[in-house]
Amino acid sequence: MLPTFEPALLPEDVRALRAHVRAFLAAEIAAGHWSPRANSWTIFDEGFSQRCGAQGYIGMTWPKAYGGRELSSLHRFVVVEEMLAHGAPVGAHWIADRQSGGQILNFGSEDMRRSILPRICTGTCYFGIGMSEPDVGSDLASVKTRGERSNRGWRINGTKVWTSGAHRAHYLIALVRTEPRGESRHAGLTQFLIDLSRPGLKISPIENLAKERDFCEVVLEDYEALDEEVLGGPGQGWKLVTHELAQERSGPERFLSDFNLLVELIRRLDGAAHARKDVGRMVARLVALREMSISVAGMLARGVSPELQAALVKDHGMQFERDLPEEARLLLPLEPGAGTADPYEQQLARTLLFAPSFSLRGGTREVLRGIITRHMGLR
Amino acid sequence: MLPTFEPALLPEDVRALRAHVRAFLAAEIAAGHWSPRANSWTIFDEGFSQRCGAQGYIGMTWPKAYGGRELSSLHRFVVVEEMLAHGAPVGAHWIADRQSGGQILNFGSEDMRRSILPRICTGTCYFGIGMSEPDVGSDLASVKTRGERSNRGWRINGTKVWTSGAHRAHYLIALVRTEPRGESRHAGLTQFLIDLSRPGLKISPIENLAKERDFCEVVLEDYEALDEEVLGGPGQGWKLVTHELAQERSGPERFLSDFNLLVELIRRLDGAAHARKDVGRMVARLVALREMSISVAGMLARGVSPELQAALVKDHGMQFERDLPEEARLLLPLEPGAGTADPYEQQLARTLLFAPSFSLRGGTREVLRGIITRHMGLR
Amino acid sequence: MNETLAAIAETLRGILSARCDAKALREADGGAWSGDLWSALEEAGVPGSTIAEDAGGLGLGLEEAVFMARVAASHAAPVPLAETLLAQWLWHSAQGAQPAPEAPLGQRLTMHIADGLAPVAAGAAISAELARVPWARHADVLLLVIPNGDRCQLVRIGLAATGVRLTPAANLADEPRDRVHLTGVETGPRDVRSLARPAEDVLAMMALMRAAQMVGAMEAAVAISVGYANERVQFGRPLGKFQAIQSHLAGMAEELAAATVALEQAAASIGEPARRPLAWVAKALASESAGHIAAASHQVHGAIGFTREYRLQPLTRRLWSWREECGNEAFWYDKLGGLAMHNGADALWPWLTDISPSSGAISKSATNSGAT
Amino acid sequence: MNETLAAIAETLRGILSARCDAKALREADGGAWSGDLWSALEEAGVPGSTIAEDAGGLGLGLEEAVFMARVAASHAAPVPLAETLLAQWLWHSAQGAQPAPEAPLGQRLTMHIADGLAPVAAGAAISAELARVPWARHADVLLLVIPNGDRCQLVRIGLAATGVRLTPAANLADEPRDRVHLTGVETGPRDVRSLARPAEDVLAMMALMRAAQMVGAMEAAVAISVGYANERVQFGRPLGKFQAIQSHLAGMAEELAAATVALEQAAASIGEPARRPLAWVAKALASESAGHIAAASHQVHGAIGFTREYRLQPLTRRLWSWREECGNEAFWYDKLGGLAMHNGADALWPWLTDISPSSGAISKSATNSGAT
Repeated sequence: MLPTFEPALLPEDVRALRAHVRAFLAAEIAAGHWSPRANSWTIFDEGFSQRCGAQGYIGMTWPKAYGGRELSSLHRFVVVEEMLAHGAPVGAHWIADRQSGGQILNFGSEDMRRSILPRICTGTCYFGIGMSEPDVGSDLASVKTRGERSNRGWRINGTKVWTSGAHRAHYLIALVRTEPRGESRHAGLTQFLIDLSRPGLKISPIENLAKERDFCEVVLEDYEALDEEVLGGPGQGWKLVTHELAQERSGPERFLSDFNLLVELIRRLDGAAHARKDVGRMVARLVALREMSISVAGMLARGVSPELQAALVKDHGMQFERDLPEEARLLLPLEPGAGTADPYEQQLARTLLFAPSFSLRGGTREVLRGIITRHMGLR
Repeated sequence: MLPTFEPALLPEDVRALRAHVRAFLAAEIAAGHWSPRANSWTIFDEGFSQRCGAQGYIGMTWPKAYGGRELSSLHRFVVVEEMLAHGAPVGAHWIADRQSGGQILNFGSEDMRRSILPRICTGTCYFGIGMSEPDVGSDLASVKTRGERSNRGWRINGTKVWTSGAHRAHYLIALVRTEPRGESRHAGLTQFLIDLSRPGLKISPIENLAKERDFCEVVLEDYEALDEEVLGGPGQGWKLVTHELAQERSGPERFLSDFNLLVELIRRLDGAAHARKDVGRMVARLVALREMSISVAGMLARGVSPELQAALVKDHGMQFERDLPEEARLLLPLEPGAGTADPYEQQLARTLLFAPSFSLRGGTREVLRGIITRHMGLR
Repeated sequence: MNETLAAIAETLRGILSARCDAKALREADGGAWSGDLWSALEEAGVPGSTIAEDAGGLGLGLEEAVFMARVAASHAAPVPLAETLLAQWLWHSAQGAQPAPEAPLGQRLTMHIADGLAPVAAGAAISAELARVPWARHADVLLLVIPNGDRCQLVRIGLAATGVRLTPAANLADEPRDRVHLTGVETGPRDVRSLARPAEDVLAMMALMRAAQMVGAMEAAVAISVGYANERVQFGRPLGKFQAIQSHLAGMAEELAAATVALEQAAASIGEPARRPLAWVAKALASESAGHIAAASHQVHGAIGFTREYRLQPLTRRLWSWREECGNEAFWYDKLGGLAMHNGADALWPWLTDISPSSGAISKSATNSGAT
Repeated sequence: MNETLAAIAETLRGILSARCDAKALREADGGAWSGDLWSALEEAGVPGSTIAEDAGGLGLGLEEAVFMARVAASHAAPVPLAETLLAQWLWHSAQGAQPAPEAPLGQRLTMHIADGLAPVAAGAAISAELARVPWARHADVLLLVIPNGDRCQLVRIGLAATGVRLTPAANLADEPRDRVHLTGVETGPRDVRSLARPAEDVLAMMALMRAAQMVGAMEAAVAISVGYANERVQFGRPLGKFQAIQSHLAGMAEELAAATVALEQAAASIGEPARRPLAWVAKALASESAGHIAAASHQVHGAIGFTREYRLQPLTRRLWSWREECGNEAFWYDKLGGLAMHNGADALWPWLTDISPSSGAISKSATNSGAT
């Protein structure tokens, strides 16, 4: 009834893999390719993604036939956590590696797998998420984008929104209503692979309050999808999107987004005694969150569905991420703003502006808490 | 739309009144009658109540004809806040003074007023609250205690619970269903004056987790009430109980219950620099809460209904009361327990055990928050 | 609200609602000066309203200034109104070396407490580097506040003068917070006045003005959130029907109410030195609530609130900035806690009752309240 | 959960569920010794299970001890099981002056770290006053831990010996926390052993046992709350249908999960000195969560939870007590923060990856983790 988090032991060869990633990242930073930043999984850097691809850091768990390395979820976990902890700009390949590639592997056609997965693995093919719509947030079953049968396959009309990086991505996987809403809200939904290079699409970046253009609005106007671009089969959309969301919720980005702020805070504090207790609290919470997250990765590696545990880590991790800048600003007060060269000030300003988005991705708190209590046996 | 708290100016003669109360309380403490304690409004002390009555501190706002002094709500506010801030054992006369007397004054018969109010004012007549029932908490409209017409008036059967001090009180005012529940949940309810010295009652104290016997269960078995013991008229119960709850929610006990703990904490801290910030935060919150509470008293004095403002002060004040012991224990750690002579340790232990009850009285947080958002224009 | 304040509010709202739309705010974010808005405010006599009547102003006090700053901030007005109102009032409260004829201090004012400077002789040249001076690039005059024991010196610095150089910087809301370099800037005898208040009082007043702005911005954020919760439908019901959303909104209302009451009682007693800690309380509570209310507003809104085009972010970015300026909650709580512990356990209750403006004229026992 | 633990859990639950009912707990609150319960535990070999096998025990380790303490606490078992299990284990891990024949330490044990005492010579008489010694009045032996540089001395004190006097005291849960007065209590050569661990390690182990008890009590409190939310109807619907209640319960589950994971990883690596900070994390998180979970459980329950007859209070009163014992969260967070800052910013991430038992055998870079 109460959630259990079985401990996972990282495979022995993870030690070498971790050392490899650390050396790679250190060389990247030393070469001045980028500097560590909080919330780095929203930063789009094609060059970095290609270099990650060359190292074999993308699509690691997929079959070798598709460019993968057939490693475990625990191996992928270690690469991802090292990237995030070092504030590396993983944004370009992020969605493809975390969720879209898996959808294609599990539910796409063989052609789709052969044509797309290897390009994801080389860090040259990027994805956006096509779930949300202007009036559809957490309540995904109410999507209004419609797909109708056409001569060539399907004609899709509607508007997707909050699709990260769609203006720079190659594809998105869209959740579309292909049958009128009936008794079951979850029936009649279908996932499509949308090729962003085709006609019938209008993509407009949406500026966020941090003045970055990460999210997009994607308007589909008579977009033509082929039958073989349906994932998993018509009407399977709800099952597929649930699978996709579990992937989206399970990663260490749910508590490592602003890890870099904690690092720079500790650097600037320089041992200040007044901060010990609060720093220790943040570190303690991280120790537990990371262990919970490893346990989730272990469940994935064993083929167990971590729906409850993933929701729990995400909600708890999100709280940690939101608390961190608020703790920092009280321990080391300053007036945050643009144009400072100090890493702590930079990370604090960036994190304060991004904090409202921490709870947006992968479902709101209420959705997550509903999942948690349902599993706890609340009727 | 947003709540406003008009500032109130205490009448000029309040200054003398306050000095009078302070001198009285200082003399009480010096005489060793009692020592200041947190949550003192649950402490039953008949002698103290009688001495308060002799000073004219009870029923102050009521007509002189009934033993009152015809002073304003602001005068009463000052007396009450001084009592609470000094941790005086006001429990015996508390309910009668705060709410039951007012119900009788406003909705009782002239006979009832003449026979009961003067005794309340002398501190010799005490009341319990007869709202809750074993399966009825916040949802008062679902009370199951029933009143049926009888030869002499009404025959009442049912069980009331959480009635503070019923085993030591003379009366309670009970909310009773006198007509079957129909379309409107709020119709068919009636308030009765219940004389606890009559037959047809079984009163059992309920021990609380602090091992005090403050709450009681009162079983009414064919209790006979007279027609003239109906308050306001049959079917008026919902209106009356709403009025009573507004009185219950509006007082300074909603943030002063554990004031004494803050005083003893400051004494024991002895200027410790590490505690400055947190002590300052508690003081700042108190400054604002007290001003809000005075504003509510001012509204009562002007005859304006403070439903929104009272709910807001109660919910916010309750949060303050619950935070205070938690802050204290981190600033001045100790292992709380029984049998210590140190005032700080005593107050901390007592407050920790009583804290769960802070949110019980006068409606749960959800009920209060519903009132607040309704007034804010949430549809 | 009294009649003067009601009239001011009506005038201000008329000016602001027309001139603080999304386009105007976006231009200001980009560094443009909101000249139209400022001219309209000047035509209505707002920025000069705290100038003494005999110097051509309306002679309004700080209580009214607090109110105007609050209303302006509820529209995220990108102009130095709070700074101008306070600087004008301070200048006209101070004694000049040569009292008459009264010369205007300036039009668009900013101010800064220069803790590092020693009092200057009239006519002396000033060199200093001042960090994060609000609106400096758009202001014509900087009022420099130099601590001088239990008084302070007010020095008028024309920002177009020789020896003044700016390095632009901004807060999270893109409000200018420039670095001002003063190199041998000359001051005339009319440029220096002496204020019979310690610098920490001036800091408390600056903090009070920021608290006023925060309350204004929080009021707007709460109102927008309630509106959104009523409009937006999710799972077939308006958001506002969900208990979790109700809980967010009620919590916001509670914190806002406490911050507002704290602001109003501090503003009402700003003339009483013994009640100065009320300004500390006001800034501290507003600063702490600002974070909670900004976070809860965004929580209620979801993704739309995170976009630049939506009207929530001009308010929340200001809240995240203002809570740090002129002392954040940790700074003022610390000061207040120090005072409470200095006064001692048994003085806490008498202090609480005396400090409230509801008690009327303050009694002797509260006169220790300024010490820390 | 491995098989040993599963078997232990079954045995324990069988004993506890029959003997920790409301009546038994009320009698223990009143000061009575729960002799039946203890005898049943002894018959099952539980209290002696951490005695070395060659000394007649089961030779279980601290990981199992942690688990047993957790299960016992989920029934609010009013006996010194956690203390006995740890004291036995420490005694049998230490080197005696005369290793054989192995003498039993005692039956019902308590322990205390005497920071103020200097190491004693074998056979010396001890005088000291020890505050808040758990269960002293019901124990037969007190294991005194005397710091001695990077080791410590373990001294066996028979509580029936001449020169021992008790003043009863208790925690908020009415568990004995007595004051023990030692006046020239004599110790024999077999009563003193030397443990190759610093006293701060022993404190961390005591803290870990309390963390285990807290996790057990929190598990029970959460389970009771879920059950109540399913049963109790309000406004025509079960409590659990209300979003506010769901939010309470989900928040409880999250904190409990974090505290449990922290406990389990600390218990799994209790033998590795470099991972000792995991015990600090476990006690700190459990202590902080204890307050939140106790408050939320009461919030879900309303008035019924505030009564003594309801089964929530034996758990929550223990949580309020245990969180302060063996260092509260402020104490351990402070220590951990000191370590993190001592290690430095760039060491934080490697430290985090190394400290986790998931990394397997610990690498060199984490060996500084014991320093503060």
